[in-house]
Amino acid sequence: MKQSHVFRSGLLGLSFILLVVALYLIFIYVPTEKTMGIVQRIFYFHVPVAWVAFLAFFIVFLGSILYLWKRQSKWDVIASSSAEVGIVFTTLVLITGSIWAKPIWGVWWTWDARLTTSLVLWLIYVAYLIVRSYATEEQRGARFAAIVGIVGFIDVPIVALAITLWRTQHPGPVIFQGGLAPPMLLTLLVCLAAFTTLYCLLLIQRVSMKNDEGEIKRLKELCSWGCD
Amino acid sequence: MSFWRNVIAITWKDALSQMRTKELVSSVLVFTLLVIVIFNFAFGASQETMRLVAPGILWVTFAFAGVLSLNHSFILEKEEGCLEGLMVCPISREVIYVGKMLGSLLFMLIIEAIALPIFAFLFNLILSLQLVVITVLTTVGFVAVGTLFSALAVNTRAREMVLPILFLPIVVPIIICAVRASGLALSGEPWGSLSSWLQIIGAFDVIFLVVSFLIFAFVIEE
Amino acid sequence: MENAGYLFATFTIIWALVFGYVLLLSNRQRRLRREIDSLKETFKGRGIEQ
Amino acid sequence: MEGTSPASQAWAIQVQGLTKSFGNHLALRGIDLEVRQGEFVVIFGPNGAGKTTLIKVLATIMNPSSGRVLVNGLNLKNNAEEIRRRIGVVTHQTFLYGNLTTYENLEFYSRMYDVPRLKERIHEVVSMVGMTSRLYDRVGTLSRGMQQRLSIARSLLHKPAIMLLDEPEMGLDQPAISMLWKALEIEGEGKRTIILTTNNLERGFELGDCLLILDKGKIVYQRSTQALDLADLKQAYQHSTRLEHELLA
Repeated sequence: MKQSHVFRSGLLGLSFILLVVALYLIFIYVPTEKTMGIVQRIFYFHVPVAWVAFLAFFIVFLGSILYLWKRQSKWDVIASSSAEVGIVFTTLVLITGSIWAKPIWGVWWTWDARLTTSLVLWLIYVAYLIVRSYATEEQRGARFAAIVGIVGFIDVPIVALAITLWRTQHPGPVIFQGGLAPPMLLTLLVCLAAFTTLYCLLLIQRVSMKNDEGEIKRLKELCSWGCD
Repeated sequence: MSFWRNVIAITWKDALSQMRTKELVSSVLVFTLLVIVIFNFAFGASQETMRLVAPGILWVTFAFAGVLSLNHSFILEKEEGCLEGLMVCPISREVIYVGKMLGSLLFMLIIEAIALPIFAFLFNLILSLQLVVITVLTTVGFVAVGTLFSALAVNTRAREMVLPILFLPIVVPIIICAVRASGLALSGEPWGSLSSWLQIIGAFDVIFLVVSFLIFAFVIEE
Repeated sequence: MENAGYLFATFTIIWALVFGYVLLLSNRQRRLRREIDSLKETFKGRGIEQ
Repeated sequence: MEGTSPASQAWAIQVQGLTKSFGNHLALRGIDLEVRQGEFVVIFGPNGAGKTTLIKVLATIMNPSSGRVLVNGLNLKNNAEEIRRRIGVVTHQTFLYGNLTTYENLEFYSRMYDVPRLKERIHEVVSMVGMTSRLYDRVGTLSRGMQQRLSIARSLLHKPAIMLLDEPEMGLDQPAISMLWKALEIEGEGKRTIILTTNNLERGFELGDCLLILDKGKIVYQRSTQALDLADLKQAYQHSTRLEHELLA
């Protein structure tokens, strides 16, 4: 108990430091990109957030497989927590993507391949949570959600492929010309690290909450069973 | 080959039972027709716009008709606890999946075989072999995931709602491919230009047949 | 610098959402903890072993 | 018949330390049970005691969370299909398709069980439950009692050695109930193993060789019928249910 608390505080400190450094890098250190101007700095948020969303759904996938295999509720707790965090981050991807699209392409929403894929992902994982809440029993809900977690993740590359192929028929605006300059890469990497730590922190927080919820259920159950 | 004997028995039983549910056959067909007509009003009736939106209308129709019939597939098994009856039979869970999947496939293909000519007639389009191939391939993809999710949705509250919520986002890629490929087919493009779309649909079919086959037991077994 | 507003908006929204989420979580966490404590109190009162 | 030693042949069902949990809820908490071949075991218990869960585990519909289940010496874990071949299940749900006729339903299940000479067998079981005249009627049009009789016919198609009956009398009329027991008798020739769950103490006492009371997922009472009279059983049953009421209060 004590140890996990220390670990969590450490993680909190680390993510705080990384986020402050990231802010510095984004606003002061990194040079402005020529064609898109200052808006391009959204990139340093947009990409790490998207990466975290993807990572979160990968964890859902792993947790789902392990849950179906081992039938230990801890895997389900991890998977469902990760799905929730993943949805929050996918929402951020959609919002930052839209804000980026407005000055660059003049519209809030464009059926750009990556944005559209994110939208479909968002829908899949919202379905994941809906299935769980609509199940008649908790354990059944966990099992069903695990099925969706597996099928949904396997679907992701096919969705991306189909949407990319669909959009390339109407060539969209190019996001980047040429590679990333070293300072840009550095900024991106720091941002990636910052958001990944933030993800870990949120996941741990969410998992411990679910464990508390489970503990409450267990205590209440005990209460109704009496002593035996 | 008792695997296939049992599969065929389930498929046959399903097809028979679904066809005997007159409300289902008629409601799916009327629904299909209604969607086509309503879209016609929505997009105006000019020959040119119709050409443009026809493939989209076709696949929206088939996707929703698919949801209707897939939903029914497991409601049938739920009514008198029949799914448990199947589960105490000396067959593997995979037999149940394949049997139910083929049953739904058969049913949907029959519906599509009726709807496609009506569609072609109303939109002044010519049916080609290409369109038939696209339809069959996409329908296989629909029932591959649809059967899995239907078995799942039937055990939830608000089961009629859960299936579309699950099913539609997952089949987005093949709907995109089917719409594109049908568009190309209707404007008389050769097979070559369809191939990349057909490949994605084919890959989707294979992947989800295998995955669903492997995890189906987890859906029905407590 | 004409588009700085968009950049600013992005930051505000990201931080607002992340902090909102964290706040929501910690609030719920606190409530859960309180509930656990009160349940454990009841058990102690009744002398039931956990 | 691999792995079946002569010693285990005498046991139709052996259950050791069986538990089944649904999340935090323990439906079965350590069941130990041995049923001899040809024995008639009756399981009583208040609602929610875990009777149906136990039957579902034995019927291979549900997987146990822990513990060992042997049917005819075969482990449930790796021989589920072989075990399913040997058991027949009747519950208050009929497992029959309302859209199909009597014959079509039975034909379908015969195919599933690879019943040899299925036409004759279907006629046999249908006449056993007195439904020959309804062979080509849709099952959905038949009365509840008739459907239940058909369900019994369905469960006997493959001549199972073990019958699992989960409250089969629920919602049945008197003729259907007597038909049920007659059909089981004719087919059984006195050596079929039967496990029955019911709430009807008198009926269970009359039928069973061995009586169990299941309460909160545990066997709290186990006697053979010779060793007790009905009053004893009633007292034991009331005791277990009263205990529950006291706890709830």
